[in-house]
Amino acid sequence: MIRRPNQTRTIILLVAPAFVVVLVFFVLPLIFLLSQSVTPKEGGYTLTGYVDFFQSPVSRIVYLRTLKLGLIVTGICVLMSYPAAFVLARMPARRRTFLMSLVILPLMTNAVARTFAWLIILGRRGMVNQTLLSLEVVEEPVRFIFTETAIVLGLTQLFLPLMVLPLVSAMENIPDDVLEAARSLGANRLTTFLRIVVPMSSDGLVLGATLVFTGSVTAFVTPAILGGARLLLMSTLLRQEAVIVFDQHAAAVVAVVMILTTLAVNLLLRLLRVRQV
Amino acid sequence: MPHLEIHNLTVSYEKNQPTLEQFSLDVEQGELLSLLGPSGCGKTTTLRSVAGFIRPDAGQILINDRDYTQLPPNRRDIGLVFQSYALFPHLTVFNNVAFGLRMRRIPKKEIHDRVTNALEMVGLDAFTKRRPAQLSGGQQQRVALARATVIEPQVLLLDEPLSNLDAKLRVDMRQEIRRLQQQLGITTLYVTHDQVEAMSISDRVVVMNQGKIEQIGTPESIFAAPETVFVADFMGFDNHFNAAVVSVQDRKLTVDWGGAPIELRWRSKFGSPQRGARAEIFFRADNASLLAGPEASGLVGQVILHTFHGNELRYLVETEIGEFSIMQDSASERFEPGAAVTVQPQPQKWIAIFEETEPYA
Amino acid sequence: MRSHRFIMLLLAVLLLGAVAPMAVAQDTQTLTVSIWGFNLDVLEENVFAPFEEMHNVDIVLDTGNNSDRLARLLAEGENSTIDVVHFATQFTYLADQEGVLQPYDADKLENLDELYDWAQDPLGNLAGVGYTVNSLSLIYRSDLIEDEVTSWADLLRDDVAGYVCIPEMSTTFGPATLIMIDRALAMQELDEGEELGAINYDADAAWEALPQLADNLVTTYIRSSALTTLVQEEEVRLAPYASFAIGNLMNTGHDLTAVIPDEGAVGQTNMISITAATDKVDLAHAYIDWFISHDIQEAEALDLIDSPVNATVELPEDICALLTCGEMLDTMIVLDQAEVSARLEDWLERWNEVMVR
Amino acid sequence: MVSRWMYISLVILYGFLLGPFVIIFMASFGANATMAFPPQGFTLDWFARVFETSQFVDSFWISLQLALLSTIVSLVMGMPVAYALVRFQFAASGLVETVFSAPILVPGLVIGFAMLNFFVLLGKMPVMTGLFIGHTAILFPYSVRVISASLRNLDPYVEDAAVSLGANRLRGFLLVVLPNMQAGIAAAFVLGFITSFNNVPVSLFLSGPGVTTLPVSMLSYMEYYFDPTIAALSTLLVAFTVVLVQTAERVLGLSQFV
Repeated sequence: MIRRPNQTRTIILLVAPAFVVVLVFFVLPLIFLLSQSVTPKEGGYTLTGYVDFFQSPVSRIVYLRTLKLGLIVTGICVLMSYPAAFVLARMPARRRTFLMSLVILPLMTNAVARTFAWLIILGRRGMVNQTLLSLEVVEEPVRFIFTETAIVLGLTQLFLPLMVLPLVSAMENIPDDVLEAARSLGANRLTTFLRIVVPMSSDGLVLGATLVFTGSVTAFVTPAILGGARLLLMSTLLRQEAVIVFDQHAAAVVAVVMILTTLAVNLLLRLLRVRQV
Repeated sequence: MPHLEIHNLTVSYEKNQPTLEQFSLDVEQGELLSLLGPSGCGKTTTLRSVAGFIRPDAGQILINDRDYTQLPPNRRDIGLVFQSYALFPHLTVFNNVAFGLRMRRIPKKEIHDRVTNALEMVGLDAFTKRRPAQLSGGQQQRVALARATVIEPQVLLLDEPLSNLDAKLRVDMRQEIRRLQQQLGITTLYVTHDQVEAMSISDRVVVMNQGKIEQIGTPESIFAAPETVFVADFMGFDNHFNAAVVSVQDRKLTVDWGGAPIELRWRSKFGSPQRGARAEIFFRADNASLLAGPEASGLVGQVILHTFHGNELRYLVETEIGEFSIMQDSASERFEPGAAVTVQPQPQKWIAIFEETEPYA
Repeated sequence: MRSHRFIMLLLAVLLLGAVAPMAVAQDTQTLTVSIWGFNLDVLEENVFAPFEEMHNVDIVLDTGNNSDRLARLLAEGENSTIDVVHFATQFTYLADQEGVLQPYDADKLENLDELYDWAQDPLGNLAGVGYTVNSLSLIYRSDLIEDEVTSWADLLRDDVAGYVCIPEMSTTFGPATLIMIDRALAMQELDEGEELGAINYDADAAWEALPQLADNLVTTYIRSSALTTLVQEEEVRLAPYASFAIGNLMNTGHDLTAVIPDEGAVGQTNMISITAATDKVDLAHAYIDWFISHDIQEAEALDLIDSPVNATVELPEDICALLTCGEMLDTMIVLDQAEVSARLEDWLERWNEVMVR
Repeated sequence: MVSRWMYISLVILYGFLLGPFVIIFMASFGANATMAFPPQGFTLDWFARVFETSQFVDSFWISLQLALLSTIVSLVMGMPVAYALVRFQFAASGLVETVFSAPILVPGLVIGFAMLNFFVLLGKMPVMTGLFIGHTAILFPYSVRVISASLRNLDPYVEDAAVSLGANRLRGFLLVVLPNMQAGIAAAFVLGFITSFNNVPVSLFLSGPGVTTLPVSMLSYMEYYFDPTIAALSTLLVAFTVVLVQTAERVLGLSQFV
């Protein structure tokens, strides 16, 4: 960064155009959304929308279910990514580059296509059921679609890369020397992993967890396809309020709760990161 | 008439915290002048003000008697060499050097000749088609030099040009820079924090501290006779102690320091010191010798440790007025830790500095 | 380095290719039609293409289910670009209540007189013209369900648990399904020889049974197509279905039996209306008139898409059997939209409370 | 340090990440119209169906136009912002950074919903315009972040060098900074393009009569039909993405920017 006096005008010229666009077409709509959430059809300003949201069994169940599934997905992602990320981080650069590009691939493919695969895998005549039937584990095909299991699986596949990427880049920064030092001081592999690798990569873990959790609790396509009309999450509830029940006030409340949840999680985990440093 | 004049320059990045305050400096035609000081002393700010990247709050910059102060940097005709070299990564060596000439709309043929010539001067005529990333640090430095000088600027500015090179290359390069500068006869402002570099390359050196000039002079005068505590510190006077003035003669004074009284040169910004004043006394490690056992002629002390430096041994000696670092020829008598010794001064090379406002008791 | 330049060039070419078509201005008039995204290829051939040619107009489609499209229409209000809308009666009623429709002018519809009386103005306030009729009854996998399905109450049976799918409350047939289950439960309570009374729009008994029904469900469906898919994928074995989906359901190749339950089928008219926002009133009328003309009604019926409401259309027996026509038109139960709509908001909430668990 | 069971975890991870793609790939060649597993027979009919389905072809072009246009506009407008953030210290830089990263923090569905309501408030706006504005706004975080990263890798003094050699600020930027940001710009472009091209939640609300993006039309197609056409289309899109991402990764090192 070069320090230069008298730069205010230049900065304003550079930033203003895009800033105005974001302000008018992004920030303003959100402010309008916020105002919608406190102005019911009957008029006036009130927070009853929020009170209703947390009192109504429907939205409460949906909200808690969304958080629950978000936690489960995050947990599974952590468990699946941690050892694998370690292997990736210790690999020769060329092989790692190739494997990392495969991790990115799902991120770059549209969610509809990715979720569609789970319908084929989990259907009554899908891969899982065919396998279970032929192994005679079950007699009748099991229903997976429109269950929480299906949503969790779909979301996990969707967001796994967002856990792997930060973990790998955090672990890349752990020097081999440190691990060797731990081993030389008498730690076995597992201890080294748990007491050296995990704490040293906690930044990546926290970042990954933030991304996965917020992604999971706000994803739309997966719950829409794998949850169906009945097994609602926050996002599908928002859509339902907005276009099926056309209650814009209630939909705005759901939307604001979603924003606040995302922000809260971001802040919370950011604090966690700061404290560790 | 000086070639480059800086008058009362004041620059502040933040309000009421000037980095430079009322800074004035003259540089003669063809002179190489170094700005020497620790980081944050304002030397780079001075340089960037001359280059035009910083518009000063007050003051003037004149080159050849022409006022440059309000001129934008691209119209100043000044060659600038950066610490990072700042070569254009996407251009070949040739195109890097040709850049300034192209900006000046020089005919193609002439560009070719001048660039080739400039690259020959720095010994890179065989590398014209390479890109910066394919060159070594020293080679990049030469390209930066060629690029800054090929435009035949009024003034050449170099900002810590050697700090990214290893020690050996640094010595070679500073000779090269000096040779080129003298060959072209170009007025040059050279910024560095390395006193050895500044000493070896400059016609004159300006030691700066906190936006102000501490001392201006030839390398020899600054090396031998620092005028302020800061300069003495910065110029590598390893040892330092306080002593009371016993008597003051015309150019010398006598101090009481624990050994036999010694006669020293002195410097003061506040007129002649009086008897009884406290003097700050500085000397270099090689400006004293060690004698075995206590002797009345010097200061009695005890060896704490010694370290080997090839031709020399460096002793750390504890005395009643502090610890001193003393350099001895390694061929001379060796003292082990714990040995009692006498520090024998070479007072003609020591210096007493008076800086506090009331040293004249 | 060279490859970067190549990519830049490629991007530039792509950009030009993408932007160029946008610059081409469009001269022809457009008519924006809001309709279900179902059977669009057949509609294109039978209805849209000839109409576009006749009137030198481009038909732009806004597709989605009833509630999706209604929501958008309500949100956009006066700014809507939609000229005509196809809705089920219930949604025409809701749209009309919100004032986003304009009454049609009977004088501009030459073919109006050919329609059955009940189709000419189903809501009685010129909010729209009925252009097809359909009905809700039950369909089931006769190869996998042993006991015959004969009643709406069979949706509650234990042997179909985990294989039932019913329409969402927010859809046309959501309330109808519940009302019919209520009717079936009432019938079970009847003494020998007693007659079933008028429709109970409160459907208390059905509401009481809803948690039990919910346990039987795979899921609920919003679109008939979703039901077709679920039947095809063997997720569903028993479901109420809308008559217009029969072709697709039969195409799944499974052993399906359609039954009109003892309590009867529910009839429902789909309507075309003109939006309040449109300024193409004449073109909109022409579109409606075209849709209810003898030829279109017949073509649509023969393709098993829409059951005709034009009385001049005469269909062969086998076609008629697959559609809502002939005798069925006299026996089907038609619900009072005012009664249904009055309860809808409350019902949606109660429905969600049961279904969300 | 790396033990065998860790390799097993790698295999599981990749199985989970890529398995679904294999399934889609297989399904898209299966001869029967249902999605029963394993698929029987072999046919290319479903691929033909993709190109015959006008809803896909039309929405593909719309998605392509939309992605190109909004990516380019967000790049052109985001670049000065990134430049200001990287090259200058200023009091409001925190605020600017927050505002420009906000579209990533706010759930896409909420953005779409809020924009729809807001645009309706503004009056009659063509659907494409609404989509274009929405997509441009959500791409800003990517373009600002990636270009900032690439600017940070460039010695800030090269601009001063150009200026000291006689170029004015703008020329210095065009001749020296821009050429050295090619890789970053291209990476930002690819990332922005893919983000816009795949976006569902914002497009879902902002799509309108006759103007639907490809992912949204896939979603609505799935609500009406359930046949391998979607699998075939997905296979095509995955192939398209693989080519794009692998090229970008090889040439630009995309993963460092994600």
